[in-house]
Amino acid sequence: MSITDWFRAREDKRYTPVNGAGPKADVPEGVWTTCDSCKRIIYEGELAASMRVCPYCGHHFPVPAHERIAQLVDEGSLEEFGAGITSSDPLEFVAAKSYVQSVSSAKEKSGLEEAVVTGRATIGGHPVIVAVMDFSFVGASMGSAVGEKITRAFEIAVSERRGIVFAIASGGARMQEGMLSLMQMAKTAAAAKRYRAEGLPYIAVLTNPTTGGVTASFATLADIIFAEPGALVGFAGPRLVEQATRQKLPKDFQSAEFLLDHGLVDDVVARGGLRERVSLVLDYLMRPGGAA
Amino acid sequence: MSITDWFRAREDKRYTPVNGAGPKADVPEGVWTTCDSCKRIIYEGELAASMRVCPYCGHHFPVPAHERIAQLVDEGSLEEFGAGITSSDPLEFVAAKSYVQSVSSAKEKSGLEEAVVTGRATIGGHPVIVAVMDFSFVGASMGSAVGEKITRAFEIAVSERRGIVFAIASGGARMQEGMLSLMQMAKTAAAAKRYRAEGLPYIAVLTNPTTGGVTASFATLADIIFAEPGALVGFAGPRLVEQATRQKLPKDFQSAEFLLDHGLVDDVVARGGLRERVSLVLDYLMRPGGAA
Amino acid sequence: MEFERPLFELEDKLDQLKRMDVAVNPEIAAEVEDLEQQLEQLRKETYEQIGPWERVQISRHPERPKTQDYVATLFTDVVELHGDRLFGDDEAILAALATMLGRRVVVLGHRKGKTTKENVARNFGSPHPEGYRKAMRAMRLAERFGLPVVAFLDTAGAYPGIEAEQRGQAWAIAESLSLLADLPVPVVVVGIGEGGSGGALAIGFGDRLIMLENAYYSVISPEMCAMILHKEASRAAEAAGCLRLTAADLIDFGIADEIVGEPLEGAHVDPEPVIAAVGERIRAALDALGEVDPQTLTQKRYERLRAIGVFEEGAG
Amino acid sequence: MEFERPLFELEDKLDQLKRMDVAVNPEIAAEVEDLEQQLEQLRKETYEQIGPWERVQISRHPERPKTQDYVATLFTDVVELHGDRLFGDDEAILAALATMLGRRVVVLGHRKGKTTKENVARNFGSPHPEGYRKAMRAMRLAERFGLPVVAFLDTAGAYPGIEAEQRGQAWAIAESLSLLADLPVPVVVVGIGEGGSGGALAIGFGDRLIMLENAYYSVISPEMCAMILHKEASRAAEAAGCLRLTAADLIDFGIADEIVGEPLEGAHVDPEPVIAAVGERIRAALDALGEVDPQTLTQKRYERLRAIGVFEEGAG
Ligand SMILES: [Zn+2]
Ligand SMILES: [Zn+2]
Repeated sequence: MSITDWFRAREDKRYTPVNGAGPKADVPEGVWTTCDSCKRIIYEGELAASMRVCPYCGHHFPVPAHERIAQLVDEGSLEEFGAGITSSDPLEFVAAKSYVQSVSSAKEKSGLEEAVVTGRATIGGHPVIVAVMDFSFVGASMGSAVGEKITRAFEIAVSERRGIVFAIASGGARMQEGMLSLMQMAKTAAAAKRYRAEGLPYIAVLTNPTTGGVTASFATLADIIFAEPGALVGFAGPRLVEQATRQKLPKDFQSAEFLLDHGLVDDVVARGGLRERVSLVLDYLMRPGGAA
Repeated sequence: MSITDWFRAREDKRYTPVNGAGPKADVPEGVWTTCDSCKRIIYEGELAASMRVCPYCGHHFPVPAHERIAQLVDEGSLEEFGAGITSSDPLEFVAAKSYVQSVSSAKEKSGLEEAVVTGRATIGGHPVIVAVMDFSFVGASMGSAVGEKITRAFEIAVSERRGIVFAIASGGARMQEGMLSLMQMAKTAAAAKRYRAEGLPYIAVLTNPTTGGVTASFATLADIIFAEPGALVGFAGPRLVEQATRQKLPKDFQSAEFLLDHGLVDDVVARGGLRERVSLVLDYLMRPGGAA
Repeated sequence: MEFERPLFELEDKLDQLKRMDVAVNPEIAAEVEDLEQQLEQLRKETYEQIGPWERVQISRHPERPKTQDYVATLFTDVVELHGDRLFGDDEAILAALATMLGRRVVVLGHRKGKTTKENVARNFGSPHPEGYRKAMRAMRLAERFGLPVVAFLDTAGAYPGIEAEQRGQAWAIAESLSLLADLPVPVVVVGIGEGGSGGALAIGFGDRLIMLENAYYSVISPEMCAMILHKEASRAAEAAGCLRLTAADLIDFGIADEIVGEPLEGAHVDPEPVIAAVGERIRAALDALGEVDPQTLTQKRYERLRAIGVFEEGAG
Repeated sequence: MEFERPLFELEDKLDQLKRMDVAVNPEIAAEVEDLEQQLEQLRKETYEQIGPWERVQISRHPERPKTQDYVATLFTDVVELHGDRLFGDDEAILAALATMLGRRVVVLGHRKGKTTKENVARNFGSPHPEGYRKAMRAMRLAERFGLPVVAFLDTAGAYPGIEAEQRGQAWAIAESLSLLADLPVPVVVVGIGEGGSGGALAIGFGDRLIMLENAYYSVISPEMCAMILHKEASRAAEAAGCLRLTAADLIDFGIADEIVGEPLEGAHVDPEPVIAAVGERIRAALDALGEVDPQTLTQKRYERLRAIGVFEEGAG
């Protein structure tokens, strides 16, 4: 379960606003960001304008769900559904922090009810269902609520004959819901399979990071898989692989570019060209009247 | 085209009866055979009784087509078809030896009209179509006649709802019929595909050697693929690979056991157990009333 | 196993006493009797109160019956299928045609070894992508020829290796889930030991899930869960409790259908009746599912999966 | 190319003469005129009488238009698809969604490089199993979404490498043939250069086969055929003749449907009109095939293949 790595990674440095004691102590919190990759300092407004891609080195920062949707769908076309679906605590999972606490702080932090936002929209005029995952919400892990929203997305797409475009990020299955989480892999895969039988297209965009049970279920069952530059995508996360094998990992192991080399994704597409590329693919795969 | 290798290999030593000037000069020709593998001398009658498997080391010798059929099908069940189909010379192919000469000397040597014998039979009581290839006939290469016989085998099996059991050997496509031979790959693959859609089983037994265009068409489209021990199976033959890559070949490269390791065949089955294994598989895959 | 240590210590003591000469030390007889009573009591306490973590340990017992034991005992005419026809043959997963009291099926199963050599060849039962792809090939055969599928689960999980990642194990697992989801033949799954995450799930759901009493099925191993929660794998017992991974938990969640009981100490102390009972349950499941037409079967399988999950839904 | 050498020598001579000063050597003018006539005559003789072996050489000309030239010129909105989702991405085969004058199709093609670096990355256009498997993935997309397939052939053949064999190139080619055989969308194939054996055939048959005048399609390379026949690759010219591998031969055998003409010297001297003519033929073929319903299409494709072959049949 690669979720380990992501929990750890979150501790160190991902998308850290510059603050406190450092040499740039004067900069007000949240207004400036240091690039994880080139370490330069970027003004928040500039980052928002560049789709959260570092203007210096092209590093792709995480994108909050609604910002991602705005980047992807035709303006104003989103009609959200399932927004009231949120996690319960079926295992009464209590550890260092209770699951209930984790979820409620995620809600507060992200302004979302769950790790995925789903809705009807159009892209390049094509009617689609979109689902966008937000890593800031419990590592965009998949529990019952995420599984349900993804499943409904496929089901609604079938009944309304819409394409599917998912922007995926995830730390994996949501540990705190135990087997209920694991079974969401089978449930979403089953829904994807039913959707597939309808001859409608499914485009997945894998963003940084996509790991664990989400990679091993609906995320990789798409007709066309794109990945964002530098995105880490895999099943077991890199730290776990390193620990288990005691081998040095290959350069860029599990990066989008590595996956491309290994035949696992259709292409690596920079965020700036994503909407256009997705729209173009929909032109090919969504013909009036559906499947041949 | 691995046929190169086989033409060459035929020159040196495959299944050589001991004769002439050697130290065993007293042995009458054809009555004794030296094992290619362990080099021991085997009495012809003993070899026939052991299904042409060396009683000392288990080496599998080539088997003439009708002897193979007798080993494989229920006794007396063969009803041959397509026996009148034989090669023409559409390219008027003349080189060191003309194609017409090659075919006519093959006919004389083997007592066959073509490199494959096809017929209706039963195996373990199951109605099947069998095709058995004989390497002594122009290297069991596939020209128009072989392609036609194999295609008819699939077609008759469809119309009579029979299983398919092929014992395959081949040096590849038959060069002397040029593109007509190459197209037999597509033709037999198309026939195999139509057969497949009927929910009837196809079992292929790959014997020494199976290479080139036959391996890359109908031979490997079977539901279940068995290979005889030590059989060489591949697309490009080992000498060609060695020449092209200038690399040392891995141990047992392209042997049946190598293929098993590389996930390409279901099992390696010794000749003595072949009929039973094939019959057992037919028990599983041929249910009264056909496909579910 | 760790939790059995006090029991074993008492057994040792009793053994020593018994080896003494009663004629020389007549008071021993009484002491033996006393100890035997204590032992009986402790045995009861040990096994009757075993928790999730103890069950996980039992599920991993090296002598616990393995896929190959079930196959050898319950099935005849086994024809093993090898290879994915793409890259390799993964010995960590078994795929075979097999017959159970006249019922012809495709058998799948994770295959742990019993010896170190076997375990190395089989990667301790943790599949590579080739294993799932071999299983898929067998599933497609099952589909084409109308054979039910019986799958035995016993894996710590998918292998977190470089090559397994390079060759797309997530893709392979996802494809396998997708294939199983609407495979138009009965699929009976038996949790016989470990049910570790995606590596188990890839062949681990269907129309019926039978769990052995001490088999577990979990989204994550207790050790790794403990690492995440407490930064120490040693708190695995605690994590095992949190994860609700026992057969009984799975029944509660509507994921498993039935439990096959084991001897107090675990199936390894007396495997035959356990294996026989599993066979009986498989037979009954196949009989019941055999009556259902393929379309209803896959529809019900979908509904079954569709219903799994606990969440809240307010006004969106 | 070898057979053009006398021509090039004459051209050189003429060039030298022309560079001389006519005022100084007035007799040059007549000599130039004479040589020009000779050259014209030789050019005609050289190219009008070129045989199969010369065509093979033209088909291999490094500057001959390649798959990527056809795609870049004839198609817009190209979305390249990468990878087989199993093992790797083979650059020797292109797979893409592309649009040709409003017609949306899946394009496949062998991809030779123009530079050494490109050729190394693309293995000189000789695919590995991953290439065929990528092509199959694209074909399945074509099937699912009703897109016609256009395939450009230009390969010396499958790669005779250790890894290609290990990963089952014969299996991959066979599967690809099987998939193409009844793919329920129009399949238009264009032989633009080399058509080497199984590596070409894997994406090399369908409902229409258009051959460039100097493209070849053969069961075996002339060099290898010569090796087998005469133990010397140098007799390739002879073998090329025996093999009947030219576009015209393919028409005679009922394998190819039409030939697109080239400039005398080959398509490389003036690629644009050749590429445009190919585009025109593809367009016409797609228009005609687009009228046919999928079932009739695949039935006709089968009958087309079924009819290929010349043999005798006596009383069996
Ligand atoms: Zn940067
Ligand atoms: Zn021997």
